[in-house]
Amino acid sequence: MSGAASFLALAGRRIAASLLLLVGASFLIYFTIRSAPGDAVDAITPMGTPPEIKEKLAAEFGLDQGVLGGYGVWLSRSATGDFGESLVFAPGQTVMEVAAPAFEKTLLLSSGALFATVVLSILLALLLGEPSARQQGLTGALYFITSAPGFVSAVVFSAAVNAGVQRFVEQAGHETPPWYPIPIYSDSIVPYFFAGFVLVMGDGLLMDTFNAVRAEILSVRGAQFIAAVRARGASVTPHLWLNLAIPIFSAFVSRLPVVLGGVVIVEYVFTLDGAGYLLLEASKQRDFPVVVGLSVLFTLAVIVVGLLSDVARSVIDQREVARDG
Amino acid sequence: MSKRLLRVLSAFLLLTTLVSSAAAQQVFRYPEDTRPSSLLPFFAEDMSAVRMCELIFDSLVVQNKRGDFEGGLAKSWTVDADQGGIKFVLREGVKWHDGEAFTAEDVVFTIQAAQDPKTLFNSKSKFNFIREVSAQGQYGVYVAFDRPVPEAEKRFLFKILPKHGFPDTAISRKDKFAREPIGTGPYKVKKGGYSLRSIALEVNGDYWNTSKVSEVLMQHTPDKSAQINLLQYSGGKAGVQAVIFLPPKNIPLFENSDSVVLEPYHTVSWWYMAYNHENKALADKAVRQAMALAIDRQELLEAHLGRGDILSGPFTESSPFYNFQVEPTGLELERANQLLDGAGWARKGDTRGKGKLKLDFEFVMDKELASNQALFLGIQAQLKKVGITVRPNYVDHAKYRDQVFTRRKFDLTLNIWSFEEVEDVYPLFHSKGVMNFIGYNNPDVDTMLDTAKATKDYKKYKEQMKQLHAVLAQDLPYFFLWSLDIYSGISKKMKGVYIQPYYYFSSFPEWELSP
Amino acid sequence: MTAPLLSIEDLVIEFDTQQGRRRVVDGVSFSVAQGEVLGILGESGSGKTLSTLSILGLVPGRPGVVSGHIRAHTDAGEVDFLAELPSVVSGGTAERAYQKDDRRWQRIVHRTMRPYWGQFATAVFQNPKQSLDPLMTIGRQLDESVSLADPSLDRAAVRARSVDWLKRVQLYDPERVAASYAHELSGGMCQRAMIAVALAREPRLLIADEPTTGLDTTVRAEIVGLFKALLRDRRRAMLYISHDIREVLFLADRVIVMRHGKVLEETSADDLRHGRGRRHPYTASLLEAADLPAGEAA
Amino acid sequence: MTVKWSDLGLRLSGAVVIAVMVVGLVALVIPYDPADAVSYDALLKPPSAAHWLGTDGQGRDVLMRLVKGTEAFFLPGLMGGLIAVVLGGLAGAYTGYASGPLRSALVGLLQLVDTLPRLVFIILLCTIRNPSIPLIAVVAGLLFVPTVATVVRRKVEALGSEDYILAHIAHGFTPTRILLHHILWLQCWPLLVRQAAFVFGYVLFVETGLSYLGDYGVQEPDPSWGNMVAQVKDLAGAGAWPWLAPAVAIVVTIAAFLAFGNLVARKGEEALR
Repeated sequence: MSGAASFLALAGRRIAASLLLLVGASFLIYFTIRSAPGDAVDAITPMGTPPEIKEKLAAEFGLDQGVLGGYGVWLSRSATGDFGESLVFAPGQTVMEVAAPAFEKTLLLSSGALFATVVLSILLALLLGEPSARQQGLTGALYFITSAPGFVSAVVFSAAVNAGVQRFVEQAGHETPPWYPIPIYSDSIVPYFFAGFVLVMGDGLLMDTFNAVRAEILSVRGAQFIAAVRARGASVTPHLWLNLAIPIFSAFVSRLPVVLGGVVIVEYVFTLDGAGYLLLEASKQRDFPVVVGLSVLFTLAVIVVGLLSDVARSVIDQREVARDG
Repeated sequence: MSKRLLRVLSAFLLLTTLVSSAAAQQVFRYPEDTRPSSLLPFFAEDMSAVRMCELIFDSLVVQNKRGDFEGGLAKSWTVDADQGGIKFVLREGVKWHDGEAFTAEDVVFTIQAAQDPKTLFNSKSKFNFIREVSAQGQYGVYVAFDRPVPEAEKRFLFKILPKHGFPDTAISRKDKFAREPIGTGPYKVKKGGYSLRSIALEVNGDYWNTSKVSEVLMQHTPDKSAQINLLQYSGGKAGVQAVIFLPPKNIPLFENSDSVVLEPYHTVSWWYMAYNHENKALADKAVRQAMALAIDRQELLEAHLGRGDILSGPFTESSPFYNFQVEPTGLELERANQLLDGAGWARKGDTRGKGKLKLDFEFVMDKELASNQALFLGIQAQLKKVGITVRPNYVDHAKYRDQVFTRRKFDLTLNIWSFEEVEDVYPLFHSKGVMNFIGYNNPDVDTMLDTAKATKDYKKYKEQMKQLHAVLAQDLPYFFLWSLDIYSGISKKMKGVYIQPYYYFSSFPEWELSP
Repeated sequence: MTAPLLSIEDLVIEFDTQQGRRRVVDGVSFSVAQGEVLGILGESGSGKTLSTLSILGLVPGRPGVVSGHIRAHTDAGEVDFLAELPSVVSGGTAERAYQKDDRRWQRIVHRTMRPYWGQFATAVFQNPKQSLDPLMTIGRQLDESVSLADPSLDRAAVRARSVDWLKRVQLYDPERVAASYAHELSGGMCQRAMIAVALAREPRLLIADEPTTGLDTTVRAEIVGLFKALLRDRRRAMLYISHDIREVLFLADRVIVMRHGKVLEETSADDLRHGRGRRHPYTASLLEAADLPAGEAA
Repeated sequence: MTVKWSDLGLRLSGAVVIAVMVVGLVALVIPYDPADAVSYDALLKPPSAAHWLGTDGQGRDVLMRLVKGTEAFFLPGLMGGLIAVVLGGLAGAYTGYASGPLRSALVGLLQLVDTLPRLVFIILLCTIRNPSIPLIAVVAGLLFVPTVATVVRRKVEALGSEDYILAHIAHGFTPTRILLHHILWLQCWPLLVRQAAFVFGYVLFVETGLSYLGDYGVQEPDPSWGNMVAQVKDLAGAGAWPWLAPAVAIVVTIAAFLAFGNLVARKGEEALR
């Protein structure tokens, strides 16, 4: 069958599936948070609030309908692009007003960090190819550095940086930088760099990615056609990267959800005002419109990246189209 | 540090200094554990919001450092002879942040809005005593009560809202005023200063009183260790000048610091361990007393909360109602055991029991109360010694309120009552009290509370409260724990610091930030 | 008879395995003249593939010891590939062999070999599908070889020559083939394409390592025929490695028979065909298996 | 005869893995009542002969809690790994081999799970049901099913066309047998091992992370490495040993497990090549 047609069909199917996916994910999250004991009203009304006030508030928050009914309403509304208003976290602001900017930051942070991780992994994989005294040593060290839980490395890291800067400022008489001391949220981009650094180093992400990338590189290097390319004196590089592009990209894609999860902790420690922070706070306060809205954004991001990888794959590798079509 | 490292670091520093916008001078930064839910005073449910509103809004009456009440927006006031009403004379020439003039209309509006049934907020009941409010000319307000009210001025600490800020008296918590408040206070929200986790205020140029610090920046920083970090290096541009509450464990860090002072302040709030009286075993007074005797409050206090006063009743020692005749009980394990044996609670293995009942309780805790866990662990260990088992159930804030306050699914819980000024314990212990979540029902206490409520003479009222104190200390609806000396960590750059125990920032205008 | 294009002198290759050191090529010597076709006959594991691949330095894994000489007459005059490999590679002791890391050895080999790859010698392997880059059209891979062989050409000319090559390996509708990927072609077609890619590089020596294995009989015949046709002009020499004596006899001028890493005998193809001269019993058995005249046994 | 370096790494990590297992098993039989361990006479004592790793904010012996803490995670961790690998392997094999609506449905389901913001989802679950490490382990395991499934699927798809698989089909093996035995078991085990090790580590990460974010992890007084490390929050300036020891333990354990899983897997892959 012709590549273009089948590719279009593929894309069509994928997009249809993605919509289903969104509905499914949003329902799952909606259901979970609505079935959590305690609701937005509890979150804001202290002891002794007269019950009638609580009831009126519940009605105002749309907590009076059941879970299914509530979801129905939510779905029909959000189909028109209206994801409702925040109840507790930022009363009166629409969910997207609050969520979109935060999510943008988080997406940049996590994809940036992940990208860095992948690049780093490639470099390391090229550097630490085969067993040898020195390289085994390095690999071992890497295992230890990257096996620290995210927040531990974050806490240790910030303590170290602060102490370091202080000492340095005393020694060199340099004026203190605007981002010091960390952790503090400031409009400066620097905290995001630190957060990114910790994301890359913490929670074994780097090691995991490194191993995956390394395995891919080795398998392609070992392939017969590479030997053939060598034998005819052509340069191996283009063939190598052409064949590595897809596996590496999918290594990126498959890890995005993990990183988007880990970002919650990092944002908490570095007090960044990203989606992770928002999600955590909002779910504590049972601000379900915000939580569900954000989750939709998360899902969307993962889906879109997934789509991209599929497109890339079917463009680069004709066999895929043949298989899926 | 090696030379090379130094060079690299300096390069990095220079770079980042260029990258990021230079921080403004004269900014007072402080971190908050929780994010202000709303800057609309009615809906300022959490303390972080209360503190913010204190900087943005004014009230008719304010409490000064010495604790007596003086004029805020009200220049003076006169209470009717029969204590049935009060007349305020307002300060003239006061301007709202948007330039409009402040008049009596605003005061009237505020009270009417608070009483509007469509305005839903928690402390609505605070306005119940007002029968009618009317403006008398531009700068006069008369407030009529539904019954005689002693020391009425004390009830006018609520913040005044601008009439022109709202379409009508029905105010919704979704009103954008909650993000773009208009007050008469010393500080106003900076342009674009309101963001997800930080709120920037700038000094209000035409404030009727002077205020020295030019900018205030609130930063939501849930991680205590981060707050400590920021105070430790408060020299840095991003450092903070104050941490509202320093956990005792971190205090040693600053005890002889050359950059930070420890500012103690005494809140009108006390800690308690609540018994659920609907639980058959806990309904037995002997059990409650035994527990009280088995728990070493002093030890817990010192280990986890630093300094404070051990209490014997539902008042702080600074309160006029505290009865010093009643001595707090100490640790008496034998007597505890005797009491339990006497009441027929026999040891079966680790846990005492009688018939089907066992002294095995669910201890529900609110995660938002940080020291909860540590305290529980101590209590659990101590109660085990007298054969009482307690199981932890550690839930987040929303779940806690639902489970404990609404559904009352708990045996024991640990919490704090905070009061703006003097304690009013009626709702806590009266069988019909709105805050009586422990199902406490004692006819004698009920009658005492009712009579006290009826008394007009403040002296008598005081006496009745003292008696109540004695009774409750015996009957133990709660196990009354302590009131704390709380410490703030304040940068030594701050001068003229005085902390108001409840509103915290009441005297902030006098604070000074030396460069 | 000019000096041989390539002469191998007592080549020894040993591998370090868990069981210790295995000698897989044991003092092999042979040579190939310009334009000559040398058939290397032997069952799998006889070391024939290794000894020839080592010519290209494409030996997989990491050998413990490589020693001997691989002399090549290149444009640059006579070179000994192994002489250029440092001592770590040839004749290291067991311990040193273990410490030696593969990447470094690979790098060294590649550095020494790169100038000779393609333009001196190149190879065609078995199972052709895997010899072609799955993500590149046949055309582009062919273009690579062509433009390497003659850098002066511009894109159009290159493509023209590529298509021409596809014609020469008797592929019908060469344009379509050029535009298609390996997975879209049959095994036979792939091998033809592969041969085109190899020859387009204009090497002086072509090493065909069991190029027909895994193809069905009719296709094998076609491929072998194709080789014959392509080499008729005698412009390049070929090492034809196979376990199929018929193929070898059909193509080769001279034949060497290998077993257990040793050369059993070396003889002219004609003698074998006509059963002239004395035969090593193993060779004889091979001939009988293919019911060809075995000649008198030694 | 010198030792291969990869073997050395394998032995070291293997030793740690075994050590953790042993400690975990020993912990099961050590009697420990957290309530008895509390002692207000020994708050935050630095390491000494009596308390090798010092005591924490409750005067409890850190070493003891470290040991008992092992019990808290290592079985659940393995369980999580197992769940991810078994379900993931089966799902991957099925989606890689089969076709039709059921496959598409399964793929959809996997994607659905994959798109959830993991940590937050776990947190929400932990507010509904009281957090316990088995819960966390199971959820973490389930959340990793898609990851494993995709890897396996690719492998299956790649192998599907290989001659010897075709040969097996020709030999009349049932597809199920070929999938489960020849492909999953014989071909995928290295990557399954690698994934299992990673998930095991992830469970530990999640538990520590949750404990830090506000005690969504194992609940005091029960010891877990997570809630021990989480003490870093309120111990600024009060001494590091109560959280440093478990932090180091976590790092070493996870490093060892990742390394072990990975080296074993690599050996397997070399064998397969």
